[in-house]
Amino acid sequence: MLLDWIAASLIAIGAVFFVAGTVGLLRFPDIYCRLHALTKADGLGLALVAFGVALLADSAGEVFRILLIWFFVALASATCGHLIARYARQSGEGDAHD
Amino acid sequence: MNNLMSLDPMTLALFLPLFGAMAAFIAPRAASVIGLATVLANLGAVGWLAFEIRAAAELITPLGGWAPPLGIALRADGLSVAMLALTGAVGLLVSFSALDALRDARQRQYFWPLWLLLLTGLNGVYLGTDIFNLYVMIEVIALAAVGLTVLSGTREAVRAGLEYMYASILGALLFLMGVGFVYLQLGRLDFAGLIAATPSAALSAALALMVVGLLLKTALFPLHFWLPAAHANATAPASALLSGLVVKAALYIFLRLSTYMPLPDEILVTLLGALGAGALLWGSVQALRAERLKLLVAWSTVAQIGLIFIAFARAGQVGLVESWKAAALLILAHGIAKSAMFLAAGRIKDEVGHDIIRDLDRSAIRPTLAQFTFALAAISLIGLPPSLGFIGKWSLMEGALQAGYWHWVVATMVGTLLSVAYFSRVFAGFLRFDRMQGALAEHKGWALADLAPLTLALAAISLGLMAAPILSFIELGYPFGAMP
Amino acid sequence: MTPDLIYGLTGIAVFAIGLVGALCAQDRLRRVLALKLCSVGAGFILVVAAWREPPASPDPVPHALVITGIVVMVSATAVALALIRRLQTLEAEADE
Amino acid sequence: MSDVPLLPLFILMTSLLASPVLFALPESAARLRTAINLGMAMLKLALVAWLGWKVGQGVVYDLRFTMLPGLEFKLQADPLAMLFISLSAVLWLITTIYSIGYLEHGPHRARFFGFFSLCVAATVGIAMAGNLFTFLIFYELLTLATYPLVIHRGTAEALRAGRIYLIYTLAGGLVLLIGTLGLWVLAGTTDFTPGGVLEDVVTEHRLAAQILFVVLVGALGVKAALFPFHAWLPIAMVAPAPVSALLHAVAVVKAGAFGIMRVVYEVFGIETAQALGMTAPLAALAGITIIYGSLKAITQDDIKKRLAYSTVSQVSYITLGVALASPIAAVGALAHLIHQGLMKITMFMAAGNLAEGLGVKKVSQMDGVGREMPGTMLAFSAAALAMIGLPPLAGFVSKWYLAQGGLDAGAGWVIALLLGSSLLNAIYFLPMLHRAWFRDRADTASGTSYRQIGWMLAAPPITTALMVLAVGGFANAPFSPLEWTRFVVAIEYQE
Amino acid sequence: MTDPLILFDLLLGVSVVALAVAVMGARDLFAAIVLFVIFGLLSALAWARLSAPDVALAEAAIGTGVTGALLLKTLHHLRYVTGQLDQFAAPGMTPAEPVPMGVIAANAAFCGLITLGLAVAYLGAPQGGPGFDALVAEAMPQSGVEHPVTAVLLNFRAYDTLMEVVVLLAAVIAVWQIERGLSDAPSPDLGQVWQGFARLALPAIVVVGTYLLWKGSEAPGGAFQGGAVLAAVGLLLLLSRAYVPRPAHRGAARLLFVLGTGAFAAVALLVTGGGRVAFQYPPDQAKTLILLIEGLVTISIAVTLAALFHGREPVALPSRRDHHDT
Amino acid sequence: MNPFLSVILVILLTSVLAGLFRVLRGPAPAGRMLAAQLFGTAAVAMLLILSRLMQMPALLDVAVVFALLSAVTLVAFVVLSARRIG
Amino acid sequence: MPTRSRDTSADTAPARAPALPASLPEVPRPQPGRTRRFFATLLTLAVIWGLLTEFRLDALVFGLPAVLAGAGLVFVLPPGRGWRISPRAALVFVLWFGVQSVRGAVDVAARAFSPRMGLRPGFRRYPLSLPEGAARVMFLNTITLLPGTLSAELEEGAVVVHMLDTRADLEADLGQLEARIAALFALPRK
Repeated sequence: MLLDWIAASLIAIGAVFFVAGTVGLLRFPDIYCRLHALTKADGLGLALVAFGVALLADSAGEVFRILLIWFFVALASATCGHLIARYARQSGEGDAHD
Repeated sequence: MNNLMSLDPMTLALFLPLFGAMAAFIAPRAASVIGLATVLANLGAVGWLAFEIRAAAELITPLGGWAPPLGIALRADGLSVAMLALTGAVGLLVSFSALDALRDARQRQYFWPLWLLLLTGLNGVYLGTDIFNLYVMIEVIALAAVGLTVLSGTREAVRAGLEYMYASILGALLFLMGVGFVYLQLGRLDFAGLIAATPSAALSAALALMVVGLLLKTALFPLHFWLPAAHANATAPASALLSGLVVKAALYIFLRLSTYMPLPDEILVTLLGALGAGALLWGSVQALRAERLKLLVAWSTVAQIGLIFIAFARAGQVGLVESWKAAALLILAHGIAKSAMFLAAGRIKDEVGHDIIRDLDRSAIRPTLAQFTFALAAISLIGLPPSLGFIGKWSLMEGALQAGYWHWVVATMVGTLLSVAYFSRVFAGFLRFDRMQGALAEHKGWALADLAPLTLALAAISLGLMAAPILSFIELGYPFGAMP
Repeated sequence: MTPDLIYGLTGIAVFAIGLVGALCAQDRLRRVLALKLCSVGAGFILVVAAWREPPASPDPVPHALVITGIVVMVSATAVALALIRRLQTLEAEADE
Repeated sequence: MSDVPLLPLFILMTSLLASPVLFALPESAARLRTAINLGMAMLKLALVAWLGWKVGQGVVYDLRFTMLPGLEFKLQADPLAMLFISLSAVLWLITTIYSIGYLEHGPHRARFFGFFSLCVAATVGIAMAGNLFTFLIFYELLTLATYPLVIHRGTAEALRAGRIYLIYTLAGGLVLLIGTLGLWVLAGTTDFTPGGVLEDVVTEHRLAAQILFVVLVGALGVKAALFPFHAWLPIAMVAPAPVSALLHAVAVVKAGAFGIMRVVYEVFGIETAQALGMTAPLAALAGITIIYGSLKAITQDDIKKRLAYSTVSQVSYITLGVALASPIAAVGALAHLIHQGLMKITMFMAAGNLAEGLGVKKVSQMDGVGREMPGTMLAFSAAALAMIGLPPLAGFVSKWYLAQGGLDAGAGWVIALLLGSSLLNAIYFLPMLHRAWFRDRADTASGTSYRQIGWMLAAPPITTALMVLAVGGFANAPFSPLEWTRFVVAIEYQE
Repeated sequence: MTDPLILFDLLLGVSVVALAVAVMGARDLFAAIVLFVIFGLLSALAWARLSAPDVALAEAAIGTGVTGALLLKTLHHLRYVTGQLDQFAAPGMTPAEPVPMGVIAANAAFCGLITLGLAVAYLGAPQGGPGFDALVAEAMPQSGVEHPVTAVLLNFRAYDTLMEVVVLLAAVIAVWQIERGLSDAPSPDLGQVWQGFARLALPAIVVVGTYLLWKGSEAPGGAFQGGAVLAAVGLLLLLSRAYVPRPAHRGAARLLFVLGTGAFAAVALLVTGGGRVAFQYPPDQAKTLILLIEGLVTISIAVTLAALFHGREPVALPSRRDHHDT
Repeated sequence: MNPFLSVILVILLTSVLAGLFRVLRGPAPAGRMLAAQLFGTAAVAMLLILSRLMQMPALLDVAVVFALLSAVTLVAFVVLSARRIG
Repeated sequence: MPTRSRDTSADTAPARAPALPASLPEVPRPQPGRTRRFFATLLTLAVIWGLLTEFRLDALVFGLPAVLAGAGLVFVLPPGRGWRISPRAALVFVLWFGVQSVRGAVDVAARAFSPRMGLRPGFRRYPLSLPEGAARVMFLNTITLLPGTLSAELEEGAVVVHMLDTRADLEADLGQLEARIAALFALPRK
């Protein structure tokens, strides 16, 4: 029961971070700042959701898969953030404010 | 351990071309040999099947041992064997002519695997009993056919191939959506389930979707937009396969479907006929205006498909029990004659160096036999006696008269006259020599490459004499052994 | 109101949008997208046909069919896109 | 049954099989081609003679092949067929000889003789067709085989003529197809049966039967050049002379007339046709065509065109004789089928010789040609006089019977018509004879002096002219066309 | 109170439709492609919601992997050929003139009409209606596998599946045939960060793809899902030019394309005999045979999908590249 | 628990849909790819929750695939677009 | 697969424009550690496989080839350097990293929600001191997860960092990170 509560809170906080990421995506002025929002806020949001769900998991296998998911999402998000930023700098797209 | 004799010819007709295609793809240098051997073997399998069908009227193989509706069965009856035989025989002759027509090594290398895959798909359609399976099959056909369309690699061919691709995929997807609705309503996909079904809104929607999809694939006016360019710009053997065989697959499915799921309303049947009449007129008019020989031939396909749909429509909804025979005869006749015609047109283009109708004349005497072949094929397509086309047209008009549908008779007549008009443009070109420059060379017009199209054209004419046995053959086991 | 109803209607709408797009779109690439929408729409209908109220497990056959449909569609897309690329190249060469 | 039941098929095959062989021969193999042509023509003549003998003995030949359930391909050799076959067999031989002479140095001989053979095969098929369906098959084949002959010269004019010809005749063929279908639907058979097959039907479906009559006769009327479907015939004159000869005397026009005969006698039956009230309008139409053709002929300067309009006029005698519904008129009609063929072929071959030998193509150029080419012109004159109806020549015999038939049928106007027609014939033929024999050859600047023509050109018209004299003079001899005609009429009128 | 999950369904349904509209309506082609990829993600979610994890897996693997990359590649090619690369926007090959409202309205009306018609038909159909549930359940014990979808794919309707692989084969042959003569534009180095990611992720993807394949016999997963995931490895290798196809690889590639189809067809044919028909695996060997087929088919699918992305058959590269490679 | 998770799902989906705005706005392609990335991450989160909610561990595998393959489209984008820079 | 060691930046240099400044010029050199890394990867993958399949033996039919193939990618991908991790440092690092990434997320979330956002974005260069290879990649990736920083590009011996607020003390933050990563990889600190 306690576990459920902890999981629920983790998931809820995770959702808040997702919302924050979206808000950042919409509000921040340029692509680099938005990248900050995405990589950090969404990354943490997913991590919280993942841990929350992992707490509720039925088997160790599931937990392992959830961890795997988290690990790769985090890795991919950092890598992709870097790639996009690099691309934006090289293409000059990052200079375009909108 | 494996007793090969327990193989049945239907399975063989499916797997032979498939293995052939794979072998031809892996070994491009030997592709021609593999291809020819496969096509011959396929014809053998079809012959065997025909032999069995004559005795048994229908054969069913539940693949995997799972009976429908869970599994998929292969089923052959007279009609499907006739279509298989058409495919096999026309395919063999086109294959022969491909040996000569495809001079580019690259074209040869890709022609064979694509054509054999196409053959697999066609055989699969004719043996299929499951509508989802038919969907997959028409996709196999579509991809292989598009590959063949763009074999020449010219800009026009690729552009036409792309249009063809769009139409093919869209047609297939409409069909798939229809399959979805059938499943929603019936929870099964085999033909037997369709026959047993009681009409409902979902089934009507399914039928509408599938029919529109098939009409698109078979290029019935006004959904024909993709056909002329695709068929006119492909290399000759590919054109022959596309016009002679590929279009027939969708027609065949339509024929099967419309007997298993009768169109719910007479008006719809009439509408189909009206579209057919429109195709007949529009295709003919375009053929009259076409500047290039192959384009003319392609437009004539549009017109002829219209005729086949008039045949579908001519006896009305109930009368389909009878009128499918006229349609089937016309399908067979068109398949043979049109492939002969495309091959001949290809030969003429090869020898003369162009296929502008206005500039055709006797100055190029070499493709005499090809021109003769073209004329013979045209006779069958116009529907002059005793060709198979004539027999088909005869049974169409006979049925229409009996049902009192004068309008279909008139439409057919107008179409026939127009076909005379547009084909005579070509004949006149073949025979004129007033603008000839230089002396006529002694003709060497008997190239081996003309043999295949000539055989086809002669078959198109002379099979008319065999119409009675053909008719009694295609009635074998139709459908599921009893008339609905 | 059940999921199958919602997604069934969704599928139909997607299919219709794709259909209209395939018929009306001018751009070659977009027509491919439209066709893909159609295929997804048809997939929805099949998956919905398989759906059963939760304790019951869904009908596996339509799932298999949709998977087949997806693979078929990706093949068709690849060919269509290859054609588009080739055609554009040929047209560009002709323009030069 | 006879000892050789397939005899009709053999006759058909002589020319049908000759055709592909002729196509396949190289252009240069002139001798071999000539040998095949003549050999086959003679073989056929012999077979026809044999067949005629057998048929005269009352042997019935009946070959059937089922094409569709209930629908048969049927060949039969009845006396009516024999009449037409004999004509075509005899004239094929003669025309072949003439063609060889005419064309042996021109281009595309293989093609020409191939289609020529095919054309004759079609004619034989038309003659022996045992039902309307089979008739239709050969009728269409005839169209296709003659088309390349018409446009043989390959000029723009020839192509135009060919197109008009093709459209007329194929449209006619199509209407015939409809008619055949209609008959099939109405009567359940398309067999040619003396007395007709529609007797039981007409009471119930009178209107349908009337429409059917119009459709069938109209369709056949295209080839028979019945007014107003005659326009193609004068245009088709661009064809080489032997082709014109064949078209007018044996094949196309005759096929139409023969078809009308079959339809009136053996599909409807003369009594049924009469009962339907269709014969009188047909007779009237024939009468109009006779006068119209003659009037048009007068105004033509081109020899072949004048002859063509003359054909339009003369062929309708046959239709007239059929439509009068009198056995005596029928004898005239059938006899005219033969007689007109002989007369017209003579004239066309003669005209061809004039063009070949002297370059004369117009009536106005004919001054004094009789002295340059006496043989040819004698033949021409004999045929022309026969055509006018000078007794006892061939034309007179048929006109005589037609007039008698007219009286017999109570149609007195026929006498006037025939007299008027003969007068018109005289008006357009006699000036030609006058110019040829009684005027001096003009010294034309064009300098068309006489060029020697070979015997292959010279002999055929003379031969046929002799036949014209013979069939008139010995009209009552056994096995003369007239006698045979009486035999046929007895069958058709079921006497 | 309604289940909030229905709210989620509704929202998802609406957004799927909205995305479809956006894909068609987006002025910019690049946007349309991105939207389409997102559309794919959302449909996968919807399928997950409809208890169709197999389908969701397939859509996820193929939709997010191959399709997006393929579309982007084509768009890039078009822009490259038409010299539009220096613009950010990708208005498409036809100039993007503003579409008249009338046309939009007509399209929308047409679209609405079709939807309405089909919806009426759909609502008339039995909901959660008849199906194969019972038949499948009955036949499962003889199928050789525990997961029904896999049983359907590889046993009950194996014929369809074989033909589906044939479609793939046809596609790759057609694509090799269609594309020719073009050499790839040079591609950039993705940098160390990417390399680090690739070293970790690519082997993991291989393992996960195979895991999906293995799992297919008893749970959602299978050859197609596995193959599509493995194909992503190929795609990434090709994109980062860690693997560059050479003419010498053609033969091997052909063999790999054919491998799955060939093995599948051969097994289907070889099991006949003794009264058995094609595809009728002997029950005691069914599992082995299915696993064999699945394994080989997976390899073929992976290689074929990667080849479909790559496009033309391997050709000799311009000498400049060879120089760099040495 | 379940209604709670459903609400979370709705929130996540709504948030993701709001991100769509970015894609539509453009005009630069990188911004659009960004939104696609957001979608990928959020979809993984939603799948995790759904797998819990529907008691369907198989959905975790779907999430694994999403997580692993989310980079593919982006890499394709970066590689292909970068060609123009070079 | 030929063990061909390539200079990746030179390899893909386009003709039309200067090469992308991607990494420090790297001299191709033989990689004696490859076989070792192959086995290391093999082992890791085997563990992953085992965990995924719950160590079922029958899964090895597919597992063995999969793990071998996955590990085989070592020979296909551009070679990296060998590295090792100090286990004790790793634990510390994970904890630290967790806290930092939460901080980073909270920071960015707060900015997103705050009406004024308080952004002053800009780029800063930070000279790299970590050697090439895993450590440097780790460093670059981790930068992105730290509060307010994002690794944007590598330039000659330096990383270009994007900052939400250029007023922050970049050197201090990254210096600390560098130190921790050096410890993690058991590198001698310069």
